[in-house]
Amino acid sequence: AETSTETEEDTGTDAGVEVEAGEDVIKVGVLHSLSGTMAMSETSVRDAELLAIEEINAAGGVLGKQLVPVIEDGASEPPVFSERAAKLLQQDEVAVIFGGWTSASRKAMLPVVEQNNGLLFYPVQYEGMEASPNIFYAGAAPNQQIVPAVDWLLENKGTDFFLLGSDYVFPRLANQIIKAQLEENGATLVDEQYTPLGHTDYNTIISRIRESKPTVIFNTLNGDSNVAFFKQLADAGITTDDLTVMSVSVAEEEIRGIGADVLEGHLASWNYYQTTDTPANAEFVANYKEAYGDDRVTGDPIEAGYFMVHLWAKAVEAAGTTDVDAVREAAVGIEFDAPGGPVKVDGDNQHVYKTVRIGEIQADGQFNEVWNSGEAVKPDPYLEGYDWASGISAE
Amino acid sequence: MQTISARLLERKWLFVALIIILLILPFFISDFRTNLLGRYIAFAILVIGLDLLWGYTGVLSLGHGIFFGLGAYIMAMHLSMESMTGAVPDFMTWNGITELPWFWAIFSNPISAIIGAIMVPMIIASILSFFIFRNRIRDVYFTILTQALVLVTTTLIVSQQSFTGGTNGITGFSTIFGYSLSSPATQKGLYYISVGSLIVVFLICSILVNSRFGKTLIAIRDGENRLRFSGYDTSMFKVLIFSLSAGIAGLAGMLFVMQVGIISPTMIGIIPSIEMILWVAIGGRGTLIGPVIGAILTNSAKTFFSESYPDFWLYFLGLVFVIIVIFLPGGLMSLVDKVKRRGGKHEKRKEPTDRKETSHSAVG
Amino acid sequence: MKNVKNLQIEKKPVILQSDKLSVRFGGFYAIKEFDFSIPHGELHFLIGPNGAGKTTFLDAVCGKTKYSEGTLMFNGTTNLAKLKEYEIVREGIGRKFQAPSIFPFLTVFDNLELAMKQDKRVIPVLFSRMKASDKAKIDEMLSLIGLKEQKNVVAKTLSHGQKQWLEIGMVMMQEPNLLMLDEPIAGMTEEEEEKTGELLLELKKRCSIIVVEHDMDFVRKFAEKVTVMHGGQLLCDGTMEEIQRNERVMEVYLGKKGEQANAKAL
Amino acid sequence: MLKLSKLEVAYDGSTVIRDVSLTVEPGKVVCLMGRNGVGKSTIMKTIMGVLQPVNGTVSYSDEEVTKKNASYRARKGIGYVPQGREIFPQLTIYENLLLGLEARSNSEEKINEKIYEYFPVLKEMKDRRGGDLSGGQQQQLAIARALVAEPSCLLLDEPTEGIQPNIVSDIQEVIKDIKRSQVNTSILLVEQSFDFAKSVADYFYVMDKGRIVYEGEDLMEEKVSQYLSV
Amino acid sequence: MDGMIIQAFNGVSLGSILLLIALGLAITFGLMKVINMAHGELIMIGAYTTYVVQVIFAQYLPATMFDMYYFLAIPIAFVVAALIGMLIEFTVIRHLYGRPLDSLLATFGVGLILQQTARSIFGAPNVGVQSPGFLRGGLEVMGVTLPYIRLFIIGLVIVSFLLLAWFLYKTRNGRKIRAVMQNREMAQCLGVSSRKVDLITFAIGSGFAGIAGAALTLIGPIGPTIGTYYIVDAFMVVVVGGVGMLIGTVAGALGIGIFNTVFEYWTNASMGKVLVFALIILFLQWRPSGMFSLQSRSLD
Ligand SMILES: Nc1ncnc2c1ncn2[C@@H]1O[C@H](COP(=O)(O)OP(=O)(O)OP(=O)(O)O)[C@@H](O)[C@H]1O
Ligand SMILES: Nc1ncnc2c1ncn2[C@@H]1O[C@H](COP(=O)(O)OP(=O)(O)OP(=O)(O)O)[C@@H](O)[C@H]1O
Ligand SMILES: NC(N)=O
Ligand SMILES: [Mg+2]
Ligand SMILES: [Mg+2]
Repeated sequence: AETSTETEEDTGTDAGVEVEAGEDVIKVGVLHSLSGTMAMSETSVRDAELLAIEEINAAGGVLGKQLVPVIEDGASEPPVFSERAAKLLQQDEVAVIFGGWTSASRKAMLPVVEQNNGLLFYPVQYEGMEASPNIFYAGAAPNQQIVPAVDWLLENKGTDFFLLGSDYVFPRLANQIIKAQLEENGATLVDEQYTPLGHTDYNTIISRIRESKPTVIFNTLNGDSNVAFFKQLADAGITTDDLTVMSVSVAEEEIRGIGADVLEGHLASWNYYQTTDTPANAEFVANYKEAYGDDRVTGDPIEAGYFMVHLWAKAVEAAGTTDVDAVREAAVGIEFDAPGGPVKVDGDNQHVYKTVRIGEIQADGQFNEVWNSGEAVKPDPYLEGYDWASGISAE
Repeated sequence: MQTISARLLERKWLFVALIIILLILPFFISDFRTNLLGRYIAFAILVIGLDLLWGYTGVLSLGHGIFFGLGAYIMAMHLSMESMTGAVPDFMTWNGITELPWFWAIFSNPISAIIGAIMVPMIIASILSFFIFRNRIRDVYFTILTQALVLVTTTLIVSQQSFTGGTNGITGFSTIFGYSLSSPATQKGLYYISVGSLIVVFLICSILVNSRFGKTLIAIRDGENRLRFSGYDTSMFKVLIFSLSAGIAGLAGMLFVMQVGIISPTMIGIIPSIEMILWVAIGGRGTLIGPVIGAILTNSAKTFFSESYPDFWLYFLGLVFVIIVIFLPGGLMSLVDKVKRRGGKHEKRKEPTDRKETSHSAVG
Repeated sequence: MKNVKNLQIEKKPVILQSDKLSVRFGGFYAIKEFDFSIPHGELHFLIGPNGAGKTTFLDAVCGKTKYSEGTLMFNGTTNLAKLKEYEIVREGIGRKFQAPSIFPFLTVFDNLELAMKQDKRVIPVLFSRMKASDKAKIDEMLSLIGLKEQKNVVAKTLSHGQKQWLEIGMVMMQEPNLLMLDEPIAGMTEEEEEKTGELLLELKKRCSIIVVEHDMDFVRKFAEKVTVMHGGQLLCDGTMEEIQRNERVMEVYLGKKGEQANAKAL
Repeated sequence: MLKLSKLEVAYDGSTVIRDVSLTVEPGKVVCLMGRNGVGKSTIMKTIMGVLQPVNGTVSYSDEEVTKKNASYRARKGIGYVPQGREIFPQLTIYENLLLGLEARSNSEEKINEKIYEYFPVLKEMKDRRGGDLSGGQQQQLAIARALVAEPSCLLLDEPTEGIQPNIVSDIQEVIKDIKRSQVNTSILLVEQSFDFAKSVADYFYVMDKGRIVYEGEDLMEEKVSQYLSV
Repeated sequence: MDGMIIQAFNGVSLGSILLLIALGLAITFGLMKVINMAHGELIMIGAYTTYVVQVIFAQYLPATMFDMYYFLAIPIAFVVAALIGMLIEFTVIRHLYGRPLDSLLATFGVGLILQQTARSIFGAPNVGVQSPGFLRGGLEVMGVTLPYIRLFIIGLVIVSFLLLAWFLYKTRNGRKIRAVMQNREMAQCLGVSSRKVDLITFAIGSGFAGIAGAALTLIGPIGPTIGTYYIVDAFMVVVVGGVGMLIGTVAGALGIGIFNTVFEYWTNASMGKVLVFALIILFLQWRPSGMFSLQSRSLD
């Protein structure tokens, strides 16, 4: 027996959107960590998703209906993500969930969306090795971020790699890929180090860096540790003259928390930067700043959060219904002119074609793009297109 | 003269009332809510053990997340073996492990998983606590140490991800002992199993605390050294009660994972471990029933606030903790006692919570 | 038999024997080469100035303080150095502390129940039940220590003196062979002292007793044998009459009370 | 000097002191006697301000202090030697004594030599921590700590408990000495020893079950046996 | 040889940071017996204060003066954290003296509130603080570079420690503080206003947390949850050193810092942490109440 009052309460208080009960709205779930350690990254993504929802509503909604976001807090805890996903699907009966950041949160939601035949759009680059029929992956697969970055580094920066990551799934798996790739290319792995999540003392790591003298550090540290690492690296007097750090989890938002002064000259690999020069982006950045303040910055996961809402909306329009199976089918091949360049949903694995971009950090905290893939790269979460990776994806 | 309402506030009647409510509630709320309630019941089981340890024996553990986690992980390992398609779970494949490690294999049998989920925490707790208590590490030293233990354990779990699933935890189960996890009937069944476990654990612990053994626990809390000079080897009592509470935590973890479908390190870390203690405090330590109510109410409130006010719920939660601890040191149960006293019964009762927790007892 | 200097040995076997016992805190010797022995069934008073080491000696016997040198033998054969506190209690040594120490949140009855002689290992306690004979024993003790009315009162609400009584009761419930009381009558009225003294004489039939006390009237009245400690060492021992005549004892401990009183009376 | 009127004190709702009125005249030594648990210490604590009475008033040098806290009363000149000593265990003897000076208005940190004359052991062990002292040494320290502030009213709760006989007589001397040399200092003494009480006190109160049952300048044997026997 | 110097320096450097984060706790927890779970959030307050001071300098003062912000930030961080500490004492802690474990729970709640407040004011993402220019670079000693920032923190912690030790053990107010913490009631009976002393003591402890926060901006992240990174370490330092002993806190911090560095170097960061904790447990087996134990014979 469903209690209707409860449902109304849930939606009514969320995000300040007044709901007129009835058939002419579509409820969508927005599930990110608003508290706990992941809040610092995820709140901005939520903001971008809400922005997209507003835009769609302003343009007349989806199928003529307004979208009503139901916002939930995943509290940086995977079981909470799983609980709230179940709540959104069972209780609020949302048409789709936009949410998650860490792989742990995605893995927690995965069985829930599968069992309830729901839809999840996930906005963050991740380690691959997954393709659930109920999830659309708007972030980069490894071949859209890591692999091209390593190729570029080998060509431009040197062959002595130091792999540094936080001790969890994404860095471990990313580094396996990198190691295979290095071996394939005859490059050298000088050291591989992991630090616990939230680690803040990098003295010892820096000593190791000094000893092993890499030309490249491939950095898969998680948010907060990046701050400590880069500050301490700079204090130790190690500059871009000595080596280059390539990061895959440092975007504009993180740069502000680290301080551009210590990052200048280091690199990152993403599919989007605030400085990416497309007409869609100029508008997106302007709208985002207008909505949330001039001092805010955009970044890759923010952009992914933004465009994936639009992708879903287009898929619903194409399907003519919010029914999950119909939307899933209709989504294949859907394209959208995202701020980071055109994106397209892949039919094989429900990931997204994206342009790969390598950027150098500037003194103002923005990126200067030094390379891009030209066209959108096909996602390959299992790295099936790379022989050298066969040992990793082997079942 | 004792009025009916006063009688209802007796602890045992309170418990009976609670159980009746828990038994019939699923007929009135959605499956989703029932499932949530089932999780809270798992927590309620856990806090009974914590209350034995803290409320009665005065040993504050901020490390029960570990034992909860052990039970949960063992059951999760079993469920994930039940559901896996290949020879090993996915995450092992990525880490280049092709054969099930022995400590996984032994839990592939459901019976051994259930026994393991309870016994492994007990055994580990008894070994650990034997060394800690034997050397008279106590009070805040013990408490801080347990907190550090949590940190180490989660760090270990995360860093040994090829065996443990790392930060992702273990998830993705489809069946449980052959029943489909997504079926509402299975979920209801698990709910009632949880209620049943709550009853059994509660009764056993009630009998325990009302026996001479229970008095010994209180004596340890209030004057451990004095008790030693009365001929008791208090450290062994503490080892026993610590292990028992760890076993209960393991059981709770097992029930939790069956209903939630995931266990990951964040669930057993420092903050969840502290929250468990808060449930005890909010309900009223040293009363058994209080913590049970505290766990269910606090978690319901937490869910309610965080669903309704995702941006503000931490303020609520923080304030509730502060206010309860300051103004209601005996927890919700002291409120019940107050009402009861007004209800006509002027019995003088002990309130263990207003005692001063001086670190030096008279003979220390 | 052991080669012991003590003369009492001829009459009764020794229950506690200390041999060149020393207890040290840092560089400070609270007890230094202290020889002491007490035979079965004796009521023995241990006196001496504040800081002489009396409490420390009791601490050493009951295992609270580790001693650095010397030996402590119980019943002639048991070396107390090797035992933990609770094992020492199980051997039959009971101790009342100088400041009353009881379980404040248990009732008076429960306090006595826990102290009662019984199997105190974990598992037996887990399955033990209250027997009618236990109850009777506790009730008897309650009337003996005058706390019958407070039977179900939480112990922390007792007054200082009542706590003292309760603790004496608790130690007696252990049915020890050697009872050690540290200033048992402190804070008691004279009548109460009297009663305590009679209690001691009664208990003496069951066990040996060491009493530390500063109240000389009390000592005079009840002591069989008195040992005087000073600076952690044995000053002298003997009957109260002998002690009272000892110059050193008068100087460091008793004071020249009589003369002073006379002087002031002028 | 000190005046209690119609005092009623309770612990957690259970009354232990009922309708107690008591006066201590300046320069007098007043002795409060009674069996264990009749409420002597409770009265002392209420005078000091550690406990708040339910009813009644406490006045001190013509000022009503019922609502004032303990530190106010201490600074007004009430000194307190509690039963159970209450030494600061981690502070040295010397520091314990210096703390006694806090109640005084002038901030000079100097211990009157006389204190050391009364209790020589405190000088010997000046730097030992209070908690390491023997019971009797602590009791001496507690008395000394109260004396250093030169209080005008001294509350002594069983000051001789646990003290060796010759020092007991010294304390007796100290009290007499105070009576002689500080004629305005009054003392309220709780004491079990009949002889001791008789030798120093000018006035007696005897309590039973939370009430004053006898008062007078002399303590008659029959009264004693009536109220003080078990 | 170089390796040795670097290792030793890294150990001392980590130890100095641990000491800095634990110094305030040595007061609020060590002396006052308040298990202050909001200590990490007080550190956070110090860090955000530094950030605000920096922003103000950047906006309103000429660029040449920018580097001076840091000198002002440290005392301001102390004062702001101390004031908030006072507020916490006044509203929460004062109800909880003598109930250490309750204080743990209540301050945990306070921590949540402070975290959420910071999130509301400064946003969830980290904010950046630029280290002052004169702390850039390092000192060359025998072929190794010792970063000025690390040297500065070591200096800061030495000064903080000496000030605190002098205040607590050599001044009259320090004596009052210690007396009140040991026996509140009796101190009051001697004319010490324990309310005032409690308030001030907690404020001082909080203020030192603020200083730690200011220092941490030089080397770590500044966000609403940074307190959680440091809180367990801070408690471990105090406990290993011995609760209530300031000197113990120093020993605990250096010990943990050095062993952590060595173990991390031998193995890796995760295992290093595990090994340090294993060592701590072993150590407490041997000394159950820390390196410098306060355990005196209790009153009997
Ligand atoms: N832990 C300790 N550290 C330093 N000195 C100590 C310690 N324990 C006891 N002492 C010292 O040892 C001496 C003996 O103390 P003890 O308590 O045995 O005396 P006592 O004979 O019981 O005195 P009293 O009659 O006053 O109770 C005292 O001088 C005391 O200060
Ligand atoms: N903290 C407390 N809580 C409740 N009741 C108490 C408390 N302290 C004392 N009482 C009760 O108050 C009564 C008076 O106690 P008080 O300590 O004043 O007695 P007393 O006359 O000083 O006795 P004694 O000679 O033994 O020291 C006692 O009956 C005791 O049970
Ligand atoms: N998916 C990530 N970056 O954890
Ligand atoms: Mg003694
Ligand atoms: Mg008294």
